[in-house]
Amino acid sequence: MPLWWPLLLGSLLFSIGVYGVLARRNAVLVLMGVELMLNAVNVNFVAFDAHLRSAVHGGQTFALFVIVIAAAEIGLALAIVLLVFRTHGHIEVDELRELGEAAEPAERSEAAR
Amino acid sequence: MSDGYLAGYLPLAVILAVGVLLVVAMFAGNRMLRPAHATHEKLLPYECGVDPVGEGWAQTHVRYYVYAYLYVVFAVDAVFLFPWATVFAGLGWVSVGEMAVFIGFIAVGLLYAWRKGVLTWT
Amino acid sequence: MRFPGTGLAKGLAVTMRQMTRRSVTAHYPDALPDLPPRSRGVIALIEENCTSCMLCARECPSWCIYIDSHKDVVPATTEGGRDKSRNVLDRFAIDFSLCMYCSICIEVCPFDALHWSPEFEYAELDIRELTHEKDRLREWMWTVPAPSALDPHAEPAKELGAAEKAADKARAADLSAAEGAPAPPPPDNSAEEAP
Amino acid sequence: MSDLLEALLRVLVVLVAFLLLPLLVGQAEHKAMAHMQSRVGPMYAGMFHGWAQLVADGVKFVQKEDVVPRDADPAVFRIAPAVALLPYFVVMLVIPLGPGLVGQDLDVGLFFVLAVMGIGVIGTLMGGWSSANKFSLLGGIRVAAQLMAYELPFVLVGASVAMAAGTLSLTGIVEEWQPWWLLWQGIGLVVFFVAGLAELQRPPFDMPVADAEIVFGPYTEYGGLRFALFILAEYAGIVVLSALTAVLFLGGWRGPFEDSLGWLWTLVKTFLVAFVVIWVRVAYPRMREDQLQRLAWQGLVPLALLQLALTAVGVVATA
Amino acid sequence: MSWVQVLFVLLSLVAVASALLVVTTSNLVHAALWLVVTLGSIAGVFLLLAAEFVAWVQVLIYVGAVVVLLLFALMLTRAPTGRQDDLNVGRVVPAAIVAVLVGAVLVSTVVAGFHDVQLDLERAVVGSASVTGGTVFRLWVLPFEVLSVLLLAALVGAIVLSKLRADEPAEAGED
Repeated sequence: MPLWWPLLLGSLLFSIGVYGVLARRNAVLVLMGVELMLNAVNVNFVAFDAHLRSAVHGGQTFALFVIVIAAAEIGLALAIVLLVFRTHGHIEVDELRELGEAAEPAERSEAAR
Repeated sequence: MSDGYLAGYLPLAVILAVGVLLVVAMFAGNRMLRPAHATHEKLLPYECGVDPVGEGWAQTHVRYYVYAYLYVVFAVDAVFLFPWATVFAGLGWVSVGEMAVFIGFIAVGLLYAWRKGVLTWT
Repeated sequence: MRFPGTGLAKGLAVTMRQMTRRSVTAHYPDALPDLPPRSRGVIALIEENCTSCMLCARECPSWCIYIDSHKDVVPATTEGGRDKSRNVLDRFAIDFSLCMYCSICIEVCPFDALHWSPEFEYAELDIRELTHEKDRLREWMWTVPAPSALDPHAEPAKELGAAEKAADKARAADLSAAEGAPAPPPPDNSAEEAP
Repeated sequence: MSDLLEALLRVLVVLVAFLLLPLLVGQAEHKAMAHMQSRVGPMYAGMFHGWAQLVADGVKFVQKEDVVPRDADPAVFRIAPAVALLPYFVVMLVIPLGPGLVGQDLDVGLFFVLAVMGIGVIGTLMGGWSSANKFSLLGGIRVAAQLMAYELPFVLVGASVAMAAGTLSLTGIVEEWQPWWLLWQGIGLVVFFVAGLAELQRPPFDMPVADAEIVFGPYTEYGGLRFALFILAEYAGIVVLSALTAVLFLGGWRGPFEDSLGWLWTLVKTFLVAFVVIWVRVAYPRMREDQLQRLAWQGLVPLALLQLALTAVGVVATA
Repeated sequence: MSWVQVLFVLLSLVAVASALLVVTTSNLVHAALWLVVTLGSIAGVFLLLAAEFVAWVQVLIYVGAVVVLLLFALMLTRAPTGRQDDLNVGRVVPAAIVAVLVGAVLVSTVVAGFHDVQLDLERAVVGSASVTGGTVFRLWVLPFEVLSVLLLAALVGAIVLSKLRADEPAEAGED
């Protein structure tokens, strides 16, 4: 099969992931978008591994490392999300502005609830 | 790619299909035989006989989560144990040492969790 | 000293030993159970003894006894006498889907109209059938066993004791009458007999 | 095309085993548990000692109404039992019965089994969430916590066996197996069995479905055929766990006359382990949630790590 | 087209369609379940691309652990059954435009760069467990060891986070 097929799949998944990260306001859904992007990268790694047939097997090994790091990443991120839920009672990323610029003080106090 | 590789997964595809068919067949039979008299009370969530209070969600303690996370960290190290298991006999003590360092680091994490009292139920 | 895991092994040993022994299950529909005396199976009614006094219905904790009655006038039997009125039972029903077999109605009945029968196989497919009307309750009476004998050296029943006391008194009076003194009339409570 | 036909034939054999073995285990549980409690268990269906009880149960379940609660998520609620059941069916494909008697021997067999068995829990979680019932949700969360605690020692001792055998193929592991592994991998055997029991949520690890406190956990709202599928998944899980224990730790088809009677040895060992599963259910009371987690993290995980070290030293020292 | 290609196209379509549902569905748990479908079909793609071990790692870690973790987090942070209309930020259209632009750049680069390269799966080496083990433990030992430090750091981080006491009591309170 042409090499660009799996690469196309990877690109599409990546852009869908980008959309998910930008458009979602629930933190867990944002993380799902990140997972999609990481998987898109893995598809590319594996496709190139099959194409290059290097003895080093860099593609598959890196895909493995990416999966492991992604697992660690999402676990830590969810720990943060749960902490946010415990302190704020919600996990909407666009309402978490304590670290943002205090441009709209009125809205901020409302958002802090 | 060796010839038998994907052919070896043919039964897997077949068994998935058969499994789905099995479930579909079960429910087709069920559909033909079962009555359907849904009443209001039948469709209420079960709460020991009284009318349900509030919605189907209740706050749960976050302490469950740390266990889940410990699992994920260890599961990823198990991922490396399996390919290692197939080759380490040929690589000898050096390889055992490498794996020991790897698991040792994570075991330190478990020890830390233990010392911090995360593993004791509060 | 105790080795760790002794308790676990003991649990396994106990269950395994139980498995090799004969089970104690009574094979009920094939082998009928040997019921103890005064088993609470179903409540029987002697309609003739009932005076519609409503005590049982009032005392029932689950309100499962239904009694309807009306007053009937019995014309005077003697010339110039007053008409007597008495209660006539129209309906006596027990709803066994509500009954909790507490036995209060039987204890409270002053005229021994209600009795326990050991019959228990009266399940129905329709819950409404579990309300037994007086005819059916009367039929259960045939299954009520005779009261079991008292234990040896047990105190006699209260009624018997009272009757015996009265008889003793009467005998004593008879004796003193024989000695010449006029005897008092014997008390009439010996008419009360145990049913 | 002949490949496909052969695959179909193998899958059909697996299907028969999948439908038959859980029933046998279930019936054995009915009778063994009853006698351990001085009862006799089912006696009527099928005339002789109630042998057809579970068949009758199946007939009953098929005729039952399919109730989806008002607040439930209907699609997820309906799919969940199938998601819980099918992984066990798929796993049975790679478990060898005798030399060459296997649905399909995969090179990554053991890893495949562990990966696919992990999917089943999603079905339970789906059921727990979609019922829109507090008991179900709490049960679902408990299932997830318990599974995560016990999956780890399960996977670790699985890796230990793979290390000892130097292969992940289940057939290969049985071929490499030696009787003295019973001692060498003894800790692994115990850890694997206990962790597997906990993953199946079998007593004494049935906290997620503790009927005295959360009704029936994630399955509270289920009835009829869907409930039956969850129960079938539990018994198929017992079969898979017992067969895996037999294959990984007890030497599968290895035994006297293994060339002709190998399949019988596998079945006998599987049923012995399944009997222990039943036995343990009768003998022990349910563990509390904190005891569950403590046993996993402070008992089984260190033991599993010890077993890993033992195995690694043993393999390299004898190599 | 060989049946490997047919299967690849089918799996890709399933993966892309379910990925789209992940980012558009209006129910939190449905998003997680569609993610399972996406990840599962990507595992199938890995199998077809001769990465056997990576495929099953994908199933074990992603489907068995990460998705369970996600579902777990969703259950803990309130995921009602039924639709939720407030899952998207107000700026959906700009987000879509950015995503489409990213996709366009990537796709055009990929197609322009590799449109005449054939992937010869017949000669690819199957990434079985022993092959993966051999490469990781002969050639990639150092990254592998560094990984353990990373995991330890992540674990300690999660433990510290979970031990943090909230300054203010949570709205719903703890049980």
